[in-house]
Amino acid sequence: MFHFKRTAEAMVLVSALFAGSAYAETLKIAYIDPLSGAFAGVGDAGLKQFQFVADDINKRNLTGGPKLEVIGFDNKVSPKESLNVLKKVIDQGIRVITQGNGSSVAGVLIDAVNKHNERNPDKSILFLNYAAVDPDFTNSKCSFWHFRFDANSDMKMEAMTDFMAKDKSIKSVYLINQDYSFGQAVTRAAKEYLARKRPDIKIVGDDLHPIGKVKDFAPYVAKIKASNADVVISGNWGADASLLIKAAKDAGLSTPFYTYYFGGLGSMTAMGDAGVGKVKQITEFHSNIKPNKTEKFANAFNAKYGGPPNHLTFYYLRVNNEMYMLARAIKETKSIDPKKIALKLEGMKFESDTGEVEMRATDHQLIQPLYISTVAEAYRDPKNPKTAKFKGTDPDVKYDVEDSGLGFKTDARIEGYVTAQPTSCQMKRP
Amino acid sequence: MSKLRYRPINLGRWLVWGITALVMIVLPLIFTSGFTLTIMSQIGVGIIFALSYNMLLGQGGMLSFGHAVYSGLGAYFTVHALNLISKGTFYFPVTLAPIIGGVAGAFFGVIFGYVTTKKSGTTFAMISLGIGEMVFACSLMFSDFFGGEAGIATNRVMGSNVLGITYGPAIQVYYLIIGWALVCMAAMYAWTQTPLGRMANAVRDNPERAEFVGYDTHMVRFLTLVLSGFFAGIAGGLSSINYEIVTAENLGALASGSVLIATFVGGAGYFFGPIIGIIVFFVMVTAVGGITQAWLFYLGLLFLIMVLYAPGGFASLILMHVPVIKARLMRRLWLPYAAAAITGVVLLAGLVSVVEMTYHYSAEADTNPGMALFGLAFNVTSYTPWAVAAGLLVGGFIVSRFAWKAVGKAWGEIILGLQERRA
Amino acid sequence: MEFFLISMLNSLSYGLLLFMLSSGLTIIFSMMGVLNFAHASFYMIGAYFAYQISVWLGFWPALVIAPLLVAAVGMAVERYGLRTVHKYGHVAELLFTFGLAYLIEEAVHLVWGRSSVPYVVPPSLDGAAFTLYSTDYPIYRVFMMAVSVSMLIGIYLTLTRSRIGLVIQAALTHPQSVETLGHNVPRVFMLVFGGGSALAGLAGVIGGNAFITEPGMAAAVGPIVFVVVVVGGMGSLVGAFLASLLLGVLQTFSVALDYSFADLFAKFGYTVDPDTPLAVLWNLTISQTGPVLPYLLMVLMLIFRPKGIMGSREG
Amino acid sequence: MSTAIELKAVTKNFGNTEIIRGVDLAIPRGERHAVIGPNGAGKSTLFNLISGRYPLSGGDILLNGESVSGLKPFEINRRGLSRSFQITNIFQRMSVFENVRCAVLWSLGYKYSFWHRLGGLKDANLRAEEVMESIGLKARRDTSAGVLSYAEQRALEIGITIAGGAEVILLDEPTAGMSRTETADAVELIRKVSQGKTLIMVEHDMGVVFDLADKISVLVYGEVIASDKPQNIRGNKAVQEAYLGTEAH
Repeated sequence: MFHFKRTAEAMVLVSALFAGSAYAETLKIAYIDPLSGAFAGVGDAGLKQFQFVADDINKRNLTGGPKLEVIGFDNKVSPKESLNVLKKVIDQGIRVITQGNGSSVAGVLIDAVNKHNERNPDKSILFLNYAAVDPDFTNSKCSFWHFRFDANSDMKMEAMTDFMAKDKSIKSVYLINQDYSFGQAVTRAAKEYLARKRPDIKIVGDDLHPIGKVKDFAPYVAKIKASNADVVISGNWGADASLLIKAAKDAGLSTPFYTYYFGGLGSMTAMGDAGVGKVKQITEFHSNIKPNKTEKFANAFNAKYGGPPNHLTFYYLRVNNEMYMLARAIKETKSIDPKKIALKLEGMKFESDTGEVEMRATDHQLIQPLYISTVAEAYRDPKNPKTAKFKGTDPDVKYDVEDSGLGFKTDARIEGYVTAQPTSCQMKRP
Repeated sequence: MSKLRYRPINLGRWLVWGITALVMIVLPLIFTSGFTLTIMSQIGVGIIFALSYNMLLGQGGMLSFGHAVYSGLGAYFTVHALNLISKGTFYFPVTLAPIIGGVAGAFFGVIFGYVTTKKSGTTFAMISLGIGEMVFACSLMFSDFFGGEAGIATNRVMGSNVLGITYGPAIQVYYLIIGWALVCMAAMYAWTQTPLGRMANAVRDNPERAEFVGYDTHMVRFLTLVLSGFFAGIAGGLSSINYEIVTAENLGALASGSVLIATFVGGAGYFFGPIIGIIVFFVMVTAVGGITQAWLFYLGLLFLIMVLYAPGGFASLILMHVPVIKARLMRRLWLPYAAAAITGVVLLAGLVSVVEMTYHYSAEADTNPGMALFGLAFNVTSYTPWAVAAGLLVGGFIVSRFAWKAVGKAWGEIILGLQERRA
Repeated sequence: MEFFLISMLNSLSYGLLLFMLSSGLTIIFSMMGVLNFAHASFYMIGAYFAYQISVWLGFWPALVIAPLLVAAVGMAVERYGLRTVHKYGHVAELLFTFGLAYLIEEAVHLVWGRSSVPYVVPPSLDGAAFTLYSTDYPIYRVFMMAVSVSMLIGIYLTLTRSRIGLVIQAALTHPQSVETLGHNVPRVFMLVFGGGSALAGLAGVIGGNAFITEPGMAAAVGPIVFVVVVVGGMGSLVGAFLASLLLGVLQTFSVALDYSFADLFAKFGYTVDPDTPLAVLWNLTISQTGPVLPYLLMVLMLIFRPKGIMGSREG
Repeated sequence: MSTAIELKAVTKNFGNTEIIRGVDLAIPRGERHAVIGPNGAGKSTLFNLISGRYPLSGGDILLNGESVSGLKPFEINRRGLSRSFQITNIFQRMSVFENVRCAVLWSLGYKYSFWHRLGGLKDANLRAEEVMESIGLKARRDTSAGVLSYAEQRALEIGITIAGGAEVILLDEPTAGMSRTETADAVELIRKVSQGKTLIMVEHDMGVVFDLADKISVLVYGEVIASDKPQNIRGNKAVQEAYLGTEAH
């Protein structure tokens, strides 16, 4: 007893000396995403944000002791390479991984983590998913070891169609998506949800085009034009998104686009002003939401990474949610054991910057409010010389993204419970 | 007479094969970590894949940019078969499951090969690229069979347990892979010693003459491609057992490009060349790729240098020394080689510094100007490190040229000497 | 009618851009026998150079300077790379350019980063040229077509009327005799390669801002350009022209055709439901397969007319 | 004596240029037949037509009474016709032995086999050794064909041509570029290997022609102006005018 007390005192002393490091413990988090090759830009932006949040957590000692350290591992967006990386991560004794780019990679990792944890129960791995949106991961493929902090594609469609249902002027919808699992899921969900909410809306077009193969979207735009659709729904991302919207602009097509990722990392620059007033996106955050409790944090991040050469803008609120919730789980369990953390995360309610979010215990899907917003010119504030190159007149669009001069203006906030989907998950808990 | 003459070579051949097998068996006992075992398993699969590729490139003179089509489709068929087996639809031992991939690979070799092998050379290369693109695009469209973006997963551990072999532990899979690798290596080597194998060489060297000795060059190329597809399919089948998942990347241009690079760098003109190539390739990807994000740049550079200056690959670089060693002339080479090595290190250091600093500069010059290289920490925004790096690069290049000239001169003398001895 | 006319114009402009891309490749191939795998990479660096120059000097200088810079790069590649591997044959040359494509992509990453750059259409060419019924037709597309057509005429005149064109043609068939006449054949080859690269660079300058300038753009167009060359007939400039237009029409109009085998079966009274064997295949519409059609066309061409539309030689 | 090969009104155009203008020729089995004519007369083209290298523009070619026009070279080869080339056309990177063995494989029925081991094919290896013996290259058995001397390469060219045991043999200028002694050796070699076979040869060296040929055809500007026994050709007026007169040796 006495001995214990002495140790505790000594520890307090040490912690006074090295402010914030009560334990010599560090929880390493392996960030498994592309850091080389074509998608390295996106992967690198994510890593910087994770590390920025980790610094914040360490500075404020939100874990009540252990330091968080995020280490980047390059998976070259290849599912195979991700498995190699996972082996390396396990060899290094890292027990928490996080990943987001590509549902193919996420699917492989969930599978591999399940198999590993089954075969090595004392060395189990925890997988925090911040962006892979395949609904299967919280339904048929759900796993105790997997937590998703992004809304899945069905939830986003639920929110989107909810917003559209209220707009009586919409009579017809055109769907254009990439021909692979995500694009097909968007098409299916759009048809299903619209039929449920607004059976009078007609689907006047349903295009699936091969992913990354279309150079010229003009023919598709001509077809959209010919269909006289009131809105277009698209799950396209990357070049397929930018090229589509550019072609729409060229043809003078004024139909609004309801999208998932047209405003994603690196897309605004490529899209240019073609999307202004036309492109809507659904996200958990953008820089011009009101009230914006993340403003200070985002500004700090942008001050560090904005401008050349990175041109980064704070993008992932869900990364903050993920890391803060992890930190709280560590603090409350006083442990960095993945299993204990997982049990704590289940059902955790957390006050995020956009309101309360909940990690639903039945399927490990975070339920969070979402925003529908439209691309707009950023506001030119006569008092602020930094905004001199902006062209907008709406003071609500205070910030642009990635130095493009373009930002987002909120159309609606959709509460978390609206987006929640029933789950078929039958979770096996250890 | 002739039989006698061949005997010592045969003995050597047995020795080489025996040592190869022994090394493969013993390696995991020395390197026990999970990660190295994974890499070694992949090298095993890669050896089969690269050797099958070399049936086209090296033996048949067909440069393919779409060989992953056959291994990838083989992998998909194997993974579906494994899922059916575990459901109990039919019985087939997991140990032999790669055969299913092989048959699938050969089947698609028949389908695509008939059209593509009408020509050789650049036409074949372009068409193979087109077929590869087409199959890859289709793989994303037909998600029932290809599993879309998520791919098709399986579980290699099944009910039956023969002699304690479940294929649960990675080490068992490793031994499965090297078992298959040895069998396939032997089979592909044997193929080079058959009429078809020999005629593939003939068609590669002089297709016109081959036509005038009774061979349909289209048929020779076609059959070569089908057999090559068979072995590629086996490699695909093994990789599906190894990873327990198959995704569209198995069919993609990157996979096809990688096997081309590995085979060529190793040496397409020699049977064992691709084996060296695959090992070099994995070292580049895992070791270099683990240190720097510029690994693709270095890989591309290595490939270009080999194309320009050593088109026979590492295998030819090694083999050209055999007669020199036999003639006991190596001592003439040591000095120039040492010079080339030292100057080469300088050149390499300069090159690596410039590349790494540029990468660092373009990525994070303003947020994190400090970086470390070769144990030295410095600031990329200051001039000194750039001057030093450029100096190393230019200086290294100049002195290397002298060293290479010395090497060239020494080789010239040796070749002359060897010719004199022969005469 | 509106749809048809607009689509016709779209296919024409796309086809002409494809031709601009493939003409350089075809010229290089027909004259030197080299299949330049890195051709699309020259297209990419053309776009990046144009972006950089347009930042410094504006679009119009970029239109002239960028292709010239690409030509210089091309000539350097020929002089210090291709000429060295030439002795190992065409396959070695192809391999060299394959490696080069890798390296160029990484170099672009190195200099301009990994995501797209904001290379945009200049304001003077932004906007609608005319309005057909209710659809705008952008000025920039008209500009693209004008550049392609003038380039086509330029190539034709250079090859048939100018002295250098005649020397080039002679150098191809009879390199020795041309050499004895005092012409420097290696230099002619270097110029041809540089010129071909410049054409790709020019396509990059005007294609980069019409579409998108990013490190993946070379890999995206590369295979299509090869399809054009195969379908047109290896090394035939006229063939490449026809094939480009054909592909333009094919890709544009296939998008409009929402027919599938299932519809065809329905005409005969069969209905395809999800349980029908191969239902996925039967339900695939032509518009879905659009971008795969070029490869299909290539395969069909090889089966029924292996030498291509205008090909004179077989492989 | 039945006809081995028969040309009926064979024509060949390259674009607008007529190279072969209606050649009729019938060569009986077992004959040694030489085709002579000035440069550019179309001799090599004629060979390329017979062996299937070029398609015919018109007419027909019969091999052992069956039409072979439109067939591919390998199909014609399989029907018992084999040819050599004016410019040496061998497998440069293979050894002499491998060169010859490649040429015997098809005729021995091994076709596209990938289940026979070459080393175990006694008949093929034996036949290859025989051919090497007969062309006098046994000592160079394992030498790479690319490093042989010119005369040796020409001999190997003939070896590859006859190795498959074809009944009809076409030799395109077998002695071109050889020294006098080499030519004499080559003539003996040709005489030996063409024993009992039908031989057609294009040759410039009149010594060789008159030494070997049973019958000579003279080709001038794509037409056969004479086809007769050597002694008659020597005295033929038209030939002398068109050929020997202008290009006397």
